[in-house]
Amino acid sequence: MAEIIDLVLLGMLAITAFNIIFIKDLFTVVMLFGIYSFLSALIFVNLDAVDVAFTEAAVGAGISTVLMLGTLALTGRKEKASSHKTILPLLVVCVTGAALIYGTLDMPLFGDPDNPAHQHVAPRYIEDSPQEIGIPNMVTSVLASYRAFDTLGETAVVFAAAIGVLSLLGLPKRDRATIQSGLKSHLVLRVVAKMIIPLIVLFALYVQFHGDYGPGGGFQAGVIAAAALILYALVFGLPMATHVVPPRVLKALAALGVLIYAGTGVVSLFLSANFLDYSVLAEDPVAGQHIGIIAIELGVGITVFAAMLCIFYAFAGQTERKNIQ
Amino acid sequence: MSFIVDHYNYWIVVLLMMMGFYVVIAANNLVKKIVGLNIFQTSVFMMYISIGKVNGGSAPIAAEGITTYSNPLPHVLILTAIVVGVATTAVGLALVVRIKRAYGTVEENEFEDKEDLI
Amino acid sequence: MFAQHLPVLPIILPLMAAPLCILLGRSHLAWLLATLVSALSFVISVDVLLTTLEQGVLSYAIGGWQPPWGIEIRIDTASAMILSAVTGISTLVLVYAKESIAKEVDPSQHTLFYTAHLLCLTGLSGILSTGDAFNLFVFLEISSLATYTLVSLGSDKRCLTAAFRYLVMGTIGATFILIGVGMLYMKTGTLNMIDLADRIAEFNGNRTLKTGLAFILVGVSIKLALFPLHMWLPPAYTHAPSAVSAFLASTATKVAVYVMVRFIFTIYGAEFVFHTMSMDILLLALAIVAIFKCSFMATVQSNVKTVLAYSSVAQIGYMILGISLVSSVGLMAGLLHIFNHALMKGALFMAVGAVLLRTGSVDIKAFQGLGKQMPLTMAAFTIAGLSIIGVPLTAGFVSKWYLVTAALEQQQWVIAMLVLLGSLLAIIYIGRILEAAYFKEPSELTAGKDIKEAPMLMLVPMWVLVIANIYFGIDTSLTLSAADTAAQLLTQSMTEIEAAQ
Amino acid sequence: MIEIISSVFLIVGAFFSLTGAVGIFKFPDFFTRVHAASVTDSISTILIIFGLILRTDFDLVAVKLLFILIFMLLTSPTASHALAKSARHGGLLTLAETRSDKKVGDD
Repeated sequence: MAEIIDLVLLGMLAITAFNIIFIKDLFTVVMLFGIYSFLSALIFVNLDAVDVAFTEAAVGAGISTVLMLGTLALTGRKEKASSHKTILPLLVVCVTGAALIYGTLDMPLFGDPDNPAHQHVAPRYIEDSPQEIGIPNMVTSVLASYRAFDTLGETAVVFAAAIGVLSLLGLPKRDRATIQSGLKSHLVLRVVAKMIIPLIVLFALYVQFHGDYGPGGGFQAGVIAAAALILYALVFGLPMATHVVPPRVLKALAALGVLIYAGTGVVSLFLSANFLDYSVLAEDPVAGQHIGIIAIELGVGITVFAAMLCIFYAFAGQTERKNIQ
Repeated sequence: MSFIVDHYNYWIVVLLMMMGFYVVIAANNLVKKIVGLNIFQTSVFMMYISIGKVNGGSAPIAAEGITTYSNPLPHVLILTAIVVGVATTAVGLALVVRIKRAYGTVEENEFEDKEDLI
Repeated sequence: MFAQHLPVLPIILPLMAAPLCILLGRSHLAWLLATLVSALSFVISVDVLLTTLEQGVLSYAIGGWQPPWGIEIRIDTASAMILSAVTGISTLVLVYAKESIAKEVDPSQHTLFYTAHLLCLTGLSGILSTGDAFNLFVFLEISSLATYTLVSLGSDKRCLTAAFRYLVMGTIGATFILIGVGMLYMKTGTLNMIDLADRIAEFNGNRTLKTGLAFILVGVSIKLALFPLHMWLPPAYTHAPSAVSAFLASTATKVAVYVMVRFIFTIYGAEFVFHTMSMDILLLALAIVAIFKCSFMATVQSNVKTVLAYSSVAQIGYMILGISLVSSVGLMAGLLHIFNHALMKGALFMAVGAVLLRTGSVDIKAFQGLGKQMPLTMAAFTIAGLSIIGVPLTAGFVSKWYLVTAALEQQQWVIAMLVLLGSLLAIIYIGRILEAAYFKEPSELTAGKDIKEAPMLMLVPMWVLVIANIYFGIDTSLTLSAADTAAQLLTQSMTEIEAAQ
Repeated sequence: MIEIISSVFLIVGAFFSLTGAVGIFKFPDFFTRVHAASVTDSISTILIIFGLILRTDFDLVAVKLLFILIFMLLTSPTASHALAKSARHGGLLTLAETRSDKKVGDD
């Protein structure tokens, strides 16, 4: 049954991707990309990767699509038809694809429990992490403890992206409250938005602190919290949003999150353990692990929230600027 | 036949990757290039998640009565990779916005005409 | 107290300093912090280098989780040597940058510049130190994202298209590496490099592993700008701010060369790459084409930064040539050239940046008559240029010498000749600039302007590099012993196999 | 017994979902299509989530499903409304209006 669902979803993905190649209307292309992202999130659920699906739905279908739409508002939605070279790219793609197919011939069987990938390192994560780390979600255990250095890098990447976007687009100024913006005429939208924004923030907090027990964690929580404010900015206008959360605070928050994460690691250094070894944070190593994971997830959540919102502000500030001109 | 059943997943994922890759290198519009890049990466993520699947396994969250779990390690790697992907997308799109402002176009061949290629 | 933690500090110091820069807000404080942290990292890296020369490989388990379950920091002599070069150049570039970016970058973005620089340094140190294949990808992306930002800070609008092209190519490269690492994991079940090496040795000629290697090599080749995948590099280095060009040209692509060395020699093993897959012939051919095509391109450019950018691609050709000779001496020459090239290209780009500051142009015409007007800058340019050509008593000579030796050792007369011929082209493109500077009257670009010597803050780091060029050209004991130890260590498996045959 | 009722709910829900999809393709203009799409959003969501709740042990999972339902009932009509309103605001006409315009034009 799972195979059939898998196959149907993959087929739908193929159709979506195929359409993206040929459609010239970029608005449609971006919408199709959102669909593509959602469909792949479904595949991830089907393949048991619930955390990944959560992230993909929040990021790919959420943030990425919003940013792409924001760009389209500035650059125009029509792709110009061109007699562009198509032979060479096609050749490159065929060669690369052929190489990949050649590589699949010796790949282990799909889903076979005896695959080498499931034999060597992974069993320890599955069997021992609930005792060693003391939390049931193995993805969180591996992410935040065994491979915490990767996640530190990931936080730095998000921070780097925020720095990049800030240096390219700059942040909107705060004192623009005079400009009429937001969806003034959409009364229903405003009322409903007011109702659900607190709910979204609440949900973000739930995801943040429940990530040890179920799917979720700092990254997803940060994105969801940012989404709540993005919704606010869309409905009530960017000036209002910058009034609620000023851009300068966001910049500082993004930096603070990285510092919290790395700082947790440095605390372990001072307690004469290795970098990011949380076992020394409390008397009991398992409790120490738990404290460490909560601390670094907080760091991730803060950085991701601030960075994503910063990036959105930067794009929205550009659109606003264009409207004034 | 069993060979196909055991590998079809990888093959379709390869097809998807290549469609994304084609959009990246063939598209003339910069926004579309970024969309292509995202499709390419998302498809690679699917390959990783396929590696992690164990038949009859369930999501890697410890619960009573479940003995077989899918492999959590590829999930962790892909969580990181998704974040890297969205970071790149954001910077890329910001560049597109600036290019539009500087050149007045986001079609690659149009601004190539405007600058002497080095 | 921190002695055992030294291997991890060159990564986390800049990583923590980057957000602090943002919190400080003021650009001169950010500059001070960035420079200090970078200098501290340099001191630590040199210390680590000396330790590796004495004790061999340093291993550090992040989070206290033993490899292969946790991520391991693993520094051997090769990584420590390049790490010292990277952190050293980064410090000098930061000292230099204060005056340089004052003119080239908008003042509101100075803090962001230092933050991005520190993030880039974090990424590069991470790549050099990590012992985990996926962790390497993460750090590669940190450094790349910071690099795109740095390139896009240039004052000319063409820096935007250059950065975009770099971003698209770089992301394709990174995704290829991701595919390759995925295939490795699929067949071996591990991501730790040493563990991977042990397990790969078990399957010889597996199709998935072969494809994985091909994808990793193509991905890394994009990142290191191996011909014909170098198209992103010349525009990026030409239009980036001079301080950024100086930093990237001497570190970023070199670190990518290191990644290639790591994947070929440590993970896959020379046996698999060169015997089973015969990659040496392909790499050799590409390296030679790169040397000639790009040296030739460098001779016909009028923008001096573009000349240096093409020269960088050609020099990368020499490094790859060293690798593809498949011998301990060849690899040593390649590693030596990574180190020495960082010294010379850093000095050259710094000199060009000084010229840009004073004349407002980097066209070759702007260099006319500068020999008299900016004597110290042009003297630095001359010595570093001689080093690129490979004149004796400069660092460039040493690495070329060992490259030729390695070729001759294998009776590859043709390759040895080609290396020398390549230097001839370098004489032409460096010579053109020197001719303009010393033997031509000022052109209309600079005529009538009162051109002063570059400020002290720019001259000092430039001359430190120039003196290093001469020092490492005369006293080769440190670089040679480091490169030799590194190469021995990397080719260990290879010699064992040869001995067994 | 509960299983059968749940199945009925699910099947009917799926049926409405399908009619919504068919409607999007078959209906002539934007506003009727929005109407078809909102069928999927409202009635079929309600049915499917009820069907799913019946299959749980009426524990935490059921509560979560209920939350999802409430959230969907809040957001999807709002989305349909905003969509239609924006379309109207942007000057999009219904099919009937377009036809009557034509008649005016013909006269």
